[in-house]
Amino acid sequence: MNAATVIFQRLSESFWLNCKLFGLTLLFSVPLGFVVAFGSMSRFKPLAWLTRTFVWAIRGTPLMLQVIIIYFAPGLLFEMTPWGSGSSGRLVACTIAFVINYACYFSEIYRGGIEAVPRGQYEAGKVLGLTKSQIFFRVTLLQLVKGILPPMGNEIITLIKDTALARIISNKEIIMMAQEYASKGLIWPLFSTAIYFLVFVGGLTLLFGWIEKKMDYFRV
Amino acid sequence: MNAATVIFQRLSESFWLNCKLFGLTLLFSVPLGFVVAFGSMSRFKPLAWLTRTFVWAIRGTPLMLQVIIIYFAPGLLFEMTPWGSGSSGRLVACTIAFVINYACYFSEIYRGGIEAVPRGQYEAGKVLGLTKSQIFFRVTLLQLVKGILPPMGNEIITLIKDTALARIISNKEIIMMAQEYASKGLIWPLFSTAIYFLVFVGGLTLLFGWIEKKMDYFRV
Amino acid sequence: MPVLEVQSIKKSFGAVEVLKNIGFSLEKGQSLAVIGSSGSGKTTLLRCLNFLERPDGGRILVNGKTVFDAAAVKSQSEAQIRQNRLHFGLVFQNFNLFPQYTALQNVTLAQELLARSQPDYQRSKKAILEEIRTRAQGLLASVGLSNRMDNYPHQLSGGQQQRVAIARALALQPDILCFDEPTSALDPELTGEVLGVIRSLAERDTTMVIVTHEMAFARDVSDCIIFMDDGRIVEQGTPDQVINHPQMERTKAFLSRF
Amino acid sequence: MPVLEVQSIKKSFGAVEVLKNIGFSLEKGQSLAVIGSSGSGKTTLLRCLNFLERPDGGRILVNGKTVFDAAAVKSQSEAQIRQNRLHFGLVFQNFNLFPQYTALQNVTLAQELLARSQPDYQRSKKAILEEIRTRAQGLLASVGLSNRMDNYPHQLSGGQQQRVAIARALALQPDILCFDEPTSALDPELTGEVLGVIRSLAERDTTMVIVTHEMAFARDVSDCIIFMDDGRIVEQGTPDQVINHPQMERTKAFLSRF
Amino acid sequence: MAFSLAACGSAPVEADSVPSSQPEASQPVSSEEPGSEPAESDLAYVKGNGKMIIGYTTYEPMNYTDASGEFTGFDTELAKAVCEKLGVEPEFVEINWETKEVELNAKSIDCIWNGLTINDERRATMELTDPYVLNAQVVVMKSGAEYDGTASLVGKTVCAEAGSAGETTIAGDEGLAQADYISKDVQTACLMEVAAGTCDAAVLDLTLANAMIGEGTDYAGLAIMERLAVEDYGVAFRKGSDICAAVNGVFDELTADGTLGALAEKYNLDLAQ
Ligand SMILES: Nc1ncnc2c1ncn2[C@@H]1O[C@H](COP(=O)(O)OP(=O)(O)OP(=O)(O)O)[C@@H](O)[C@H]1O
Ligand SMILES: Nc1ncnc2c1ncn2[C@@H]1O[C@H](COP(=O)(O)OP(=O)(O)OP(=O)(O)O)[C@@H](O)[C@H]1O
Ligand SMILES: [Mg+2]
Ligand SMILES: [Mg+2]
Repeated sequence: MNAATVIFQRLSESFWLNCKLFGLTLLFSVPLGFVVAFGSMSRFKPLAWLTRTFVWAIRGTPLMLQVIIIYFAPGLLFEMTPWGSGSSGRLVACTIAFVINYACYFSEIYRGGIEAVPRGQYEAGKVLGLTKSQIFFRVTLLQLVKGILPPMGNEIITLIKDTALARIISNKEIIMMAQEYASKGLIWPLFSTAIYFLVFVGGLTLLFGWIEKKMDYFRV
Repeated sequence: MNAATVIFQRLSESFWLNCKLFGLTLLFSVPLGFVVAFGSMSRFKPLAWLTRTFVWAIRGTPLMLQVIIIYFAPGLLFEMTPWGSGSSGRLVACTIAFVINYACYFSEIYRGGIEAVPRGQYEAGKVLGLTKSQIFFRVTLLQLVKGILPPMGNEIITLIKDTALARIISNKEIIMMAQEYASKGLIWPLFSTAIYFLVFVGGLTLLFGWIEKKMDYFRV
Repeated sequence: MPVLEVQSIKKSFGAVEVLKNIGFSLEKGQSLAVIGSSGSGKTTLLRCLNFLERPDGGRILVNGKTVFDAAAVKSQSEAQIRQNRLHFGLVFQNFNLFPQYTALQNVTLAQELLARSQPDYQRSKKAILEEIRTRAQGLLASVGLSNRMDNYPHQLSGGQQQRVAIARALALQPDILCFDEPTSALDPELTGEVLGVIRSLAERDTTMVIVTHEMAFARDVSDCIIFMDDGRIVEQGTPDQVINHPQMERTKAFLSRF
Repeated sequence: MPVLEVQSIKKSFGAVEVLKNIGFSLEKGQSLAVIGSSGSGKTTLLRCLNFLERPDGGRILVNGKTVFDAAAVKSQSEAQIRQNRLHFGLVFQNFNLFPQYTALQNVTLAQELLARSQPDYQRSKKAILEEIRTRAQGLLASVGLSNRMDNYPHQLSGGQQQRVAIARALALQPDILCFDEPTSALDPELTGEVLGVIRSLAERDTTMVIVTHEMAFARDVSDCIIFMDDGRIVEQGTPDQVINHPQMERTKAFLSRF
Repeated sequence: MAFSLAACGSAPVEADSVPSSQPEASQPVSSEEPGSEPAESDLAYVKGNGKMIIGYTTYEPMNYTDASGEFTGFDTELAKAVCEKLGVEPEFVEINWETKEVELNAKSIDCIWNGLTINDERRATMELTDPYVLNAQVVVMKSGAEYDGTASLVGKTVCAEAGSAGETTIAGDEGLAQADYISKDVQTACLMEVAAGTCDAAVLDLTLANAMIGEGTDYAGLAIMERLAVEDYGVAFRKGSDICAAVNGVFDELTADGTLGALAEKYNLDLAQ
C-alpha cells in the first residue's frame, strides 16, 4: 500500500466523523426545531419570550463558541464533565452543540413556513370536520415542507461545512487530519479535502433539486 | 487595575481584530462581489463558466479550509510566503480568504438581485435616451439595493460570527483570547465573548432594519 | 319547522361589537341572500354559523336541535363541535382548495377521513372508498368539471376552482350550504359559471345562505333577503320587498349604489 | 412630407420571421392604430421603431431623414442611436415607471439628465431645472394628475400610473408617440381615464402610433388603421374602410370576434 | 555552567560579514544536508528587517501574559535581552505549535523560542541553539488519580500539544502509546482538558507544570505523577541559519554576566548543564 493510498484512507476515515456529526445533527435538530418553533409561537407569553431570546442568543453567537462552552463549561464550573474522557465524548458534546444551534436556525425557518400557510387552509379543514392532527398532517404539512425546502437546503449545505468546526474540541475531522500532513510539509491532502466537501455538497444540491422538482406538481 | 479590568481590556483588544477583519472583508468583498457577479453573467461563455465553477467551489467548501490553504499553501509549495512575517501577515492572509469567500457569496446575491430588476426598467431608461451608466446608477441601482438588502443583512451577520475562524491561523481573536483564560481554569471570559457578538449582531440587525425602513418609501 | 334558526347572536372583537343581536330563520329548501355594505358583519355571521368564530351570545338551532348555545359553550367538546359543524357547508370567498390534492381528492378527502370512524370501515374499506369516489365524480360532473377531476387547483381557472370548492362542500351533504361572496375573487368573465352552478343548486332546493354583492343574482335566486348594516339586520323579506320596495332609509341608500 | 416613413422592415427571432416587409407612412398630426391578433408582431414593430430591437432589413425615416438603415447599421454609434431614439416616445403596456421616483421626478428625470450636455448648463443650471420642472407639472396637470405629482408609483392606481407614463413620454417632445396596448394591464374601470387622455392628445394633433385591442377606441380616435397578421400588413386605410368595410377575409375573421 | 560546544560554532559571527561568502558559523555539526543552507546570510536578512519575528505559544512560565496584562516570561525576557545584543527588535507572534516548522520555512517567523525541546528529529529539520534550560516531560493528572506507571494509562485518554515533545514521548512510550491520544493546539489547553475531566492525563513540559499546577496556582487540583524524560530546551532557527551561532555567542555573554542566572532564579527554572 503506497503512501497516497494510506493518506486517502485516513482522510476518508476522518471524513466519516464529519458525516456522523452531519447525520446526528440532522436527526435530532430537524424534530427539535419544531419543538423550538412551537415554543416561540406559544400563546403562553413567557415561554414564547424565553424561547425567542434563547434562539436570538444562539443565532447571534458563533457556533464555535457554543461548541467550546458546551464542552468545557461543565468540567470547569462543576469539576465534573458529562462528556467523559476520550474521543467519543467529544463527538457527543459537539453534536449537542450542533443540534441546539441548528434546531434554533431550523425553528425560525419552520416558523416562517408555518406562518406562510394561509389561514384559509386551516379553516377549510375545520369546516370539513377534520381534526387538528388531520389538518396538520393531511392539509398543511406538505405545503409547509414545500415552502421551507429551499431555506432548509441552504442551511443543511451549511451544516456539512460547519462540521469542520468539530476540530475546535479536538475531534479529528478531515481538515484537522489533512493539516497533520501539512505540518509535515505535505500540502496536497489539504487540497483533497475540498473534494470530499464538494462531492457531499454537490450530492445535497442534487438531492434538494430532485425533491423540489418532486413537489412541483402543486403550487401553494 | 484589577484582574477583571485587565481581562476585559484584553478581550476588547482582541475583539478589535474581529472588527478589523469584519470591516476589511466588507470593504473589499462588497465591490469585488460585483466583479464576480458580472463575470458569472458574462456573455463570453468560457469566462462565465469559469467564474461560476470558482464560485461553486468556494461556496461548497468550508471557509476554514480556504483560510488554511491561503495561509500555508504558498509557503509549502514555493518555499516563500507572500504574507510577510508577524501577526499582520496572518490578518492579511485571513482577510484575503474572507474577501474571496464573501465576494462569491455576495456575487450570487447580486446576480439574483440584478436578474430580479424587470427588463422593462432598462428599456424604459433606453427609450428615454439615457446612457447605460445613467440607467445603472439612476434607475436600477437603488431597486437592486432594496432587493438584496435582506439577504445581504443575513450574510453580513454571518460574517461577524465567522471572524472567529481567524484563530485557525493563530490570529488572536476574542474567542482564542478567552480560551487562553479558560486554559488557566477561568471560564467567565469565554461566556463574556458572547456579549461582544450579541451586541455587534444586535447593532447590525437594528442598522439593517433601519435601512430597510428608509427604503420603504418605494416598492419595486 | 325551520331547518335553521339563529337566535340573537352577538359577537364582539375586542371593544368592537360586530354582530348585534342577529336573529332569523330559514325553511328547508329555501335560499337566503345576505347583502350589506362592507364591514357590516356578513362574513362574521357566516363564520359564526360554521363555528370558525364563537359568538358571545345567542343560540343556533338546526332542525330544532340546538347546535350552539353561548350559555353552554364550555360544555361543548372539540368532537361535538366537529360533529355540529357538519350541519353546515361553507364555500369561501377565495376557494381555499387544498393545493396538493387534485380536484377529485379535494372532494373526497374529508369523507374518506370521516369514513374511518365507521364501524365496518376495516372490513369494507374498498367498497366505502369506491362509493365516496363515485359520488364525488358525480358531484364534479354536476358542476361541469367531469373532464377536470385529475387536475390540481393551480391548473384550474378561478371559476373552476370555485366550482370544485362547491362540490367539496356538497360532498358532506350539509343541511345548510353557506357562500361568502363566492364570485368576488373572480374575473368578471368567470363569475357567470359559478353563479350558474349556485342557481342550479337553488333550483334543486338546496338550503343556502349566500352573502353576495351581486344584487341581480340575489334577486333572481333567493327566496328571502336580509339587509345588514353595522352588525344589525335592518330589513328582511322577499327579494321583491327588500330590493324593489325597501322600507328603510339605509336600505334605499345602499341599493341606490347599484 | 410624412413625419414617419417605414420602409420594408424585416425582423426575425432565430428562425421565426416576426416582421415580414412592413412599410407604411404617417403624416404629422395623425394617429395610426395598429390592430391584429396576438403574436402578429405589433409589439415587435413598436420596439423596432424605438430601437429596442434592431430590424434585419429596411429603413426608418423621420421627417425625411433616415434614422435607421439596416444596410448601414454597423456605422451607427451608441450615441447616435440614443439621439435618434428621441424622435420616438413609447408608452409601455405595463407602464414601467421608475418606482423610486415620484410622478414628477419620473417625468423630469430624462430631461434633467439630457440638459447636462447643454453648453450653458453649469451657468444657468437653476433656471434650466426650474423650467423642466414647470413644464413637467404642466404635463401632469394635462393628464389630470395635478394633485398626485409627489406620489410614488405604488401609491397610484394603474390608470394613474399609465397617465404618468404618458406625461413622461411627452416630456421629451417626441415627433411620434407610440403606445403598446396602453390599457390592457388595467382593470376595466380604469381604462376609461387613460383612453380619455389619449383621445385628447389626438384632438391636439399629436402624431401617434397606437397598438390596441380596443376596437371601438381605435375607430374613434385614429385617422388610419393598420391590420397586421402573421408579420404582414394585411389591410390598411381609414377606420371606416378597415373596420366597417374590410376587404380581406382575414380582417373580417378577426373583426368578427368583437 | 557551560554550553555544549558540540551544537554550533561558538564564535559569534560578525553582523555585517559578507553575505555572498559561505558564513562559516552556519555549518552546524548536526547538519546532514549542507545543500539546504540558505544562499544568503539569515542574520543579514533579519538585521535588514530590523526585527526578529519570534514564534511562540502561550506557555507559562516561558511566554505568557500576567494578571496585569503584561506580556512576560522567561523566554520573553531572554529573547528581548538577546535581540538587544544583536541589535534587532523582537516581535512576538503567537503561532500554532503544530505548524511551527511550516511557519519557519515560509519565513512568517524567524525563530521558535518557546521552550522547544531539543531532539534529533528537530535537529534534522531546524537549526537549534545550545541547550539553555533543563526540562522533562511529565505526566499530569488530577491529584487523587490512581497512577502506577504509564502502563496504568492504557485505554485511558491522554493529551499533549500537537507537534510537541510530549506527543513524541507518548508515541515512544509503551504504555502511553496504547492510550487514546488527543492533540491540542497549546499546552495549557491540555491542563484544561485534565481539569475539566475530558482527558485523564496530559504529557507536557515540567517547566510549564511547575509554574501552572499545584498549591497556589489556578490548577491546585492537578499534580505531576511522573517525570518521563529529561531533556534540554533550545531555540530553533531555519535550517542552516547563521543566527543560531550568533545567539549561542550572546548566550555565552549573558551567562558570563549573570543575566541568565538571574532570570532562571526569577522563574524558578534550572539552566542546562
Ligand atoms: N378577527 C377579527 N378581529 C377584529 N376585527 C374583525 C375581525 N374580523 C372582522 N373584524 C371586523 O368586524 C367587522 C365586520 O367584518 P366582516 O368581515 O364580517 O364584514 P363583511 O360584512 O363581511 O364585509 P365585506 O363586505 O367587506 O366582506 C369589520 O369592522 C371588521 O374589521
Ligand atoms: N425576444 C423574442 N425572442 C423570440 N421571439 C420573440 C421575441 N419577441 C417576440 N417574439 C415572437 O414574435 C412574435 C410576435 O410577437 P409580438 O409580441 O410582436 O406580438 P404582438 O402582436 O404584440 O402580440 P400581443 O397582441 O400578444 O402583444 C411572437 O410569435 C413572439 O413569440
Ligand atoms: Mg366579508
Ligand atoms: Mg404585444
